[in-house]
Amino acid sequence: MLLMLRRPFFWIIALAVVAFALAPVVGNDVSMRESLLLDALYITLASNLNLMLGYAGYVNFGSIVFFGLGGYICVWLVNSYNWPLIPSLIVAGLGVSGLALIFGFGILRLRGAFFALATIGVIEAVQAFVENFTPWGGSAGVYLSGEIFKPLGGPAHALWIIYFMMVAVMGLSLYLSFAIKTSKFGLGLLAIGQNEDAAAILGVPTSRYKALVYSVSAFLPAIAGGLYFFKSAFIQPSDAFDLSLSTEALVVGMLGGEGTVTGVAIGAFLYEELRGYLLTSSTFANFQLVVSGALLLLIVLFFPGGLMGFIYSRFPRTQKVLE
Amino acid sequence: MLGILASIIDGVLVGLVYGLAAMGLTLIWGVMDVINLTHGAMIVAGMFALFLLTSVLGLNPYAALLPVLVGGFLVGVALYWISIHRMVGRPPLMSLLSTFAVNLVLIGVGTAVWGTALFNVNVSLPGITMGRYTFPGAHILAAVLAAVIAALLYLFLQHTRLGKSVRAVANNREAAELVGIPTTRVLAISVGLGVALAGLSGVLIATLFPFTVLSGDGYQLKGFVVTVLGGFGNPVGALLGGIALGLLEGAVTPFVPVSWTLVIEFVLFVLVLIAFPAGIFRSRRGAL
Amino acid sequence: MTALLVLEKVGKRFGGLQAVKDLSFEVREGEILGLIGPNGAGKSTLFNLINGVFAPDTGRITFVGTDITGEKPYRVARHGLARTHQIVQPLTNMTVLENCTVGACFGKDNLPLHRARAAARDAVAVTGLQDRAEARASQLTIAGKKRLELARALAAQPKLLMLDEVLAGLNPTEVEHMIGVIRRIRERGVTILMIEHLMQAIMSLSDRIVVLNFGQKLAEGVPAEVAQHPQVIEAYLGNPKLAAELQGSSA
Amino acid sequence: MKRLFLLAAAVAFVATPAFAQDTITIGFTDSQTGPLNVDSLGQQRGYEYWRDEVNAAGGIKVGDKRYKVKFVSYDDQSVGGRVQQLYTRLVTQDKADFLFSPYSSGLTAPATVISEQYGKIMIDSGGAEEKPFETGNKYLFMVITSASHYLSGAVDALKQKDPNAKLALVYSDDPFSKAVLAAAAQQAKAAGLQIVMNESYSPSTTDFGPVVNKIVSSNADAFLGGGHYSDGATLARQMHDQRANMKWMSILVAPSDDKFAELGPAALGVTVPSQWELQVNYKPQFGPTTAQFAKAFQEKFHAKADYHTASGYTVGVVLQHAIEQAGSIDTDKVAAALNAMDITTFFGRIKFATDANHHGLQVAHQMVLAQWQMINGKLGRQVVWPPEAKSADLLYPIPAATQ
Repeated sequence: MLLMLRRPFFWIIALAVVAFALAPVVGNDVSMRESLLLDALYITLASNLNLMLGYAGYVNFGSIVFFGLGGYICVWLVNSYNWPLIPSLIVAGLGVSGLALIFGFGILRLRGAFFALATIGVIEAVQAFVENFTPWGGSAGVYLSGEIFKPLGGPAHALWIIYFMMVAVMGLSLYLSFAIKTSKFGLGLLAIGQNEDAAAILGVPTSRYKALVYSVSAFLPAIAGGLYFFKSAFIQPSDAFDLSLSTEALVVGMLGGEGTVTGVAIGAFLYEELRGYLLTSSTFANFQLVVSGALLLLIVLFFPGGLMGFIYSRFPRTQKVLE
Repeated sequence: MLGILASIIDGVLVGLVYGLAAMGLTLIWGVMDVINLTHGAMIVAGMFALFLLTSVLGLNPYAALLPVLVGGFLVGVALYWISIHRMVGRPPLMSLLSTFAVNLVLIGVGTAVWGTALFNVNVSLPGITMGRYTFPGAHILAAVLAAVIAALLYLFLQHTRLGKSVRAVANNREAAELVGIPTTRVLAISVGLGVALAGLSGVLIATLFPFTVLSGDGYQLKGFVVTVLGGFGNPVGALLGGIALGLLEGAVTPFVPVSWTLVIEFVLFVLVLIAFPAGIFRSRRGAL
Repeated sequence: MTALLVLEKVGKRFGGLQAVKDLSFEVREGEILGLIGPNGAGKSTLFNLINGVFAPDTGRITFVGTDITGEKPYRVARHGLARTHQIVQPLTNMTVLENCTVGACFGKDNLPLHRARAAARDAVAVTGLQDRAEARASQLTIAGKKRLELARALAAQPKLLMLDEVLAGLNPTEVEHMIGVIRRIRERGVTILMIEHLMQAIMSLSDRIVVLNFGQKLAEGVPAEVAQHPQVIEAYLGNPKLAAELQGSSA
Repeated sequence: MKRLFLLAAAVAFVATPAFAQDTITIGFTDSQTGPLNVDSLGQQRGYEYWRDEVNAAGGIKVGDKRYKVKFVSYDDQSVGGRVQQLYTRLVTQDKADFLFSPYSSGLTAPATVISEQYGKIMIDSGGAEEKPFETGNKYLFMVITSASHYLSGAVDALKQKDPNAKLALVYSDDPFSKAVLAAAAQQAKAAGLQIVMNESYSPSTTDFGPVVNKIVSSNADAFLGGGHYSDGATLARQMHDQRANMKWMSILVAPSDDKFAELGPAALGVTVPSQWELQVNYKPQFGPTTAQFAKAFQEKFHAKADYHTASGYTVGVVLQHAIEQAGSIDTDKVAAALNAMDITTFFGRIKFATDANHHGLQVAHQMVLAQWQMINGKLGRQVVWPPEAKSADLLYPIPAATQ
């Protein structure tokens, strides 16, 4: 771990996190904060998905299940048992990770497209289940009262605290990606991603590693989900388990360059800013789907390695610095 | 008791149509390992083609099948050259992304033109009544047509030169190339066929239910379920998978609250995947 | 000499095909044991049974006194048993050095990452891949990939190295070089079990030979004995070229 | 470095403040894309029509000043996930003075949170569900009748026609429809009607075949349910195709759209609880009469006004009235004026609950029940309930489908 301190990339992440935390504070700019909060959320989701997709080579359409379940557990604990926010978040993270671990051993027997399909099945099944699950309000969801922000100093203050927590979760996600990538665990995952059979024969405990990374990749998104829906003060199944958000996280990873820490983060940042821009610009409002689709197609056709693939090939020395 | 029987018959009828809706998806998947995420949009294109052909040209709904077949094929070939050709042989995710991108464009254009309003094509055909239960004529005819189209596809794949080339490419692209099959052309034709099938199923579905620009997603999702049940690239398997899904929906509904059907459907889907990763109805190796 | 790997009455059936039947032999510490036999004799299946890709239907496999029958491949690797593949299986997008690091990390000694890198460098050097250490595996020639297979297995610091046709597809110069590498590995005290079709090479490298045919052991002994064994000659008569090689190499 | 640069770029295109004197900025989202786009469009036209009228008349009068109305709106894609981001943007960046609701309960709920967090008034015509109003809000006001009263008229009418009716309640599994039908179930029980089936279906359902069979098997002769446009219309068509032969059909939302006529014979006899119909005739104390509104709307949009446009328009009228009463655009003063409001518009009487646990819920407005009938050989809606507001007699039972 101490070795990481000597890598320049460690400090690049630190710098990015500090920049995120300070940027909206400087001008007390609330709308920038809201926009950056979503950026931080997307970076968190995409980075953790990247552990499965970029490292272990498994396409997980169901990554949003972690986010949604985390949100539900957290909101439920806060609402029904009056738990404070932090313990609720931790329980949400651990609970969802635990579920993912158990579940991972079953579903990770599948490979390639079959795994991808099964994860679509998982997200649909979980959403359909929660819609029928009355303790969580079924399809109507759960509403939090305005009172919940009192312990954090009222809504205005609470939103800042939540923002800083979300940035912290983003920082942890980036460090987690970085730490795993430079570890033995990460090496084993990359080997699985390249050729699972060969990896097994070389001694990589494939089933255990896959289930483990599935579970690890669930932890921070679950906490991010808890934060996000606590902030929203409202959770309903269609928002919590939105398949298109999962797909977006995949797209973001591919755009930035799967398997890289930097690329995925920048990809998430740019994607979310672009979507936000298209959504709110009067010129593109009616065509924002067309524009994002066309852009995506061009990138896929002509920059298949994603952003980092492009940067690495143009500036090979960056490979040494940017993971 | 009669109610359960009616649900089962209904399930088979709708299931055949589901099977047809999945057939294009599974054909492309089987031939070139590409999951075509524009499939849902292509089904919708078929629906709107029906709407335009019947309301503007005043065509009989079933006469729309032929132009949709031809048009769908051409659109499919174009789709191949735009978004799939460069992806063949690249990691499977890439084609997923490129077709996802085309899908965004298609849905975007569709919403800009039609909005997400509901469209309805009224088809009145005499139905068959059994006690208090009625099977609408359109359902019966759609099921029969779905079966006929599947049979034609099967004959095409088994008994024509081109069909055999498609199967050869599906089994082993390199070997097919070595024996002189123009694989690129065959791949383009397969995508054309897959999209044409999607369009045809769209036409048939639109004679049964009202639809919107966004209706495709649901059928695409059902297509995945059917593919898993029926195995890849196999038209007969797709029909059987479709019937299984239709039966499941029909037979489960009388016994459990309607809102639990989806839970059961998808839990079963995941379990079937884990238990039979190559599909239940798939008997032998080698797609098609 | 103690027995490192012991097979007792090992059998495996695939549908109607009895791939391996009642097979027993042992690999002794420090030797090179050659495994030969016509195509389809069950040689590669046997490798897959030993390192856990398939579980045998019958029989027992013991490695350094531990029963490893039916253990998962990664567990077998931990015991100190490494192998190469007949059809190369590189981790394509990783460099040569990273490929070997994976081998070293998850091999017998379960090394931490920084020590694994050192072991990987060593293995790269032994197999003569130093110049290509930073190249991606996908960029190597066939010969290079074959050597990478070997280097990667070696990096795991195995007690027993199983080589599946490492010489196939190489030109004569490359074969010479590879033979040299195998000799060097053996000198480091690694026991080797190798499948090879190149008769001359295997006859000269091996201390002992086991001959398989239709999944059964046909003969076992030092190369000269085996080459004279009437049943072996008969089995190879189906393939006159091989039979000639067999005769030639023992002469 | 690269990140800093990106951040700087982000800052540059996020920060473009808009400030204008003598205008009132009103923010909302609408569903230009996604499944709710039809219903949302009606509401949006109502908003815009009101704005154009007010501005044409010189603006809203505050003291001796006149404020023009400016709208800022974004596409929420019919997804709740974007709503809070967009409403936050409306408040913080576009400096909206007041907020209108998006369409549907599912999208309104997340939007109400922002209005409370930032202390902005939101007037709601798109979400009828009560829950967001029950967590102690200060700035929410609903002009429409809330979900639990949607079907009370239908239950009353049905009880009068056939006290022994057997009811099937089958509805979309979304917050609004569930709230409506939960209340209807209680009202039906209280009225002594028998409920033989009470189930929800997934909003993504496309084939109602098995559901219709189940309804037939339940021996029900009256149907109450539906949800939003697509599922409601599909259900109506399949009930007809499969000859379920209900004597009574009440479907939420879908039949209140004129496009419902496209279903042809399947539409005949279907009733819909409606916030407003062209035939209702209240005497407005403020704003236009129904006839004036309908005529002007028809001229402008070449489409018939329906209840979504009427309620959207009313949102504007209510805000305008409150601002004029308050003589200020200060949030708390306008909120006080809204709390004290009790007026009749062409949409009906408007008065808001003021107790903390239900603040802002509509307590005065009444819904009507409309039915699709043949009018001069064409399908059209008639108001059939309550009796004092009816424009035609209730058609009961619905004539059975013929071969």
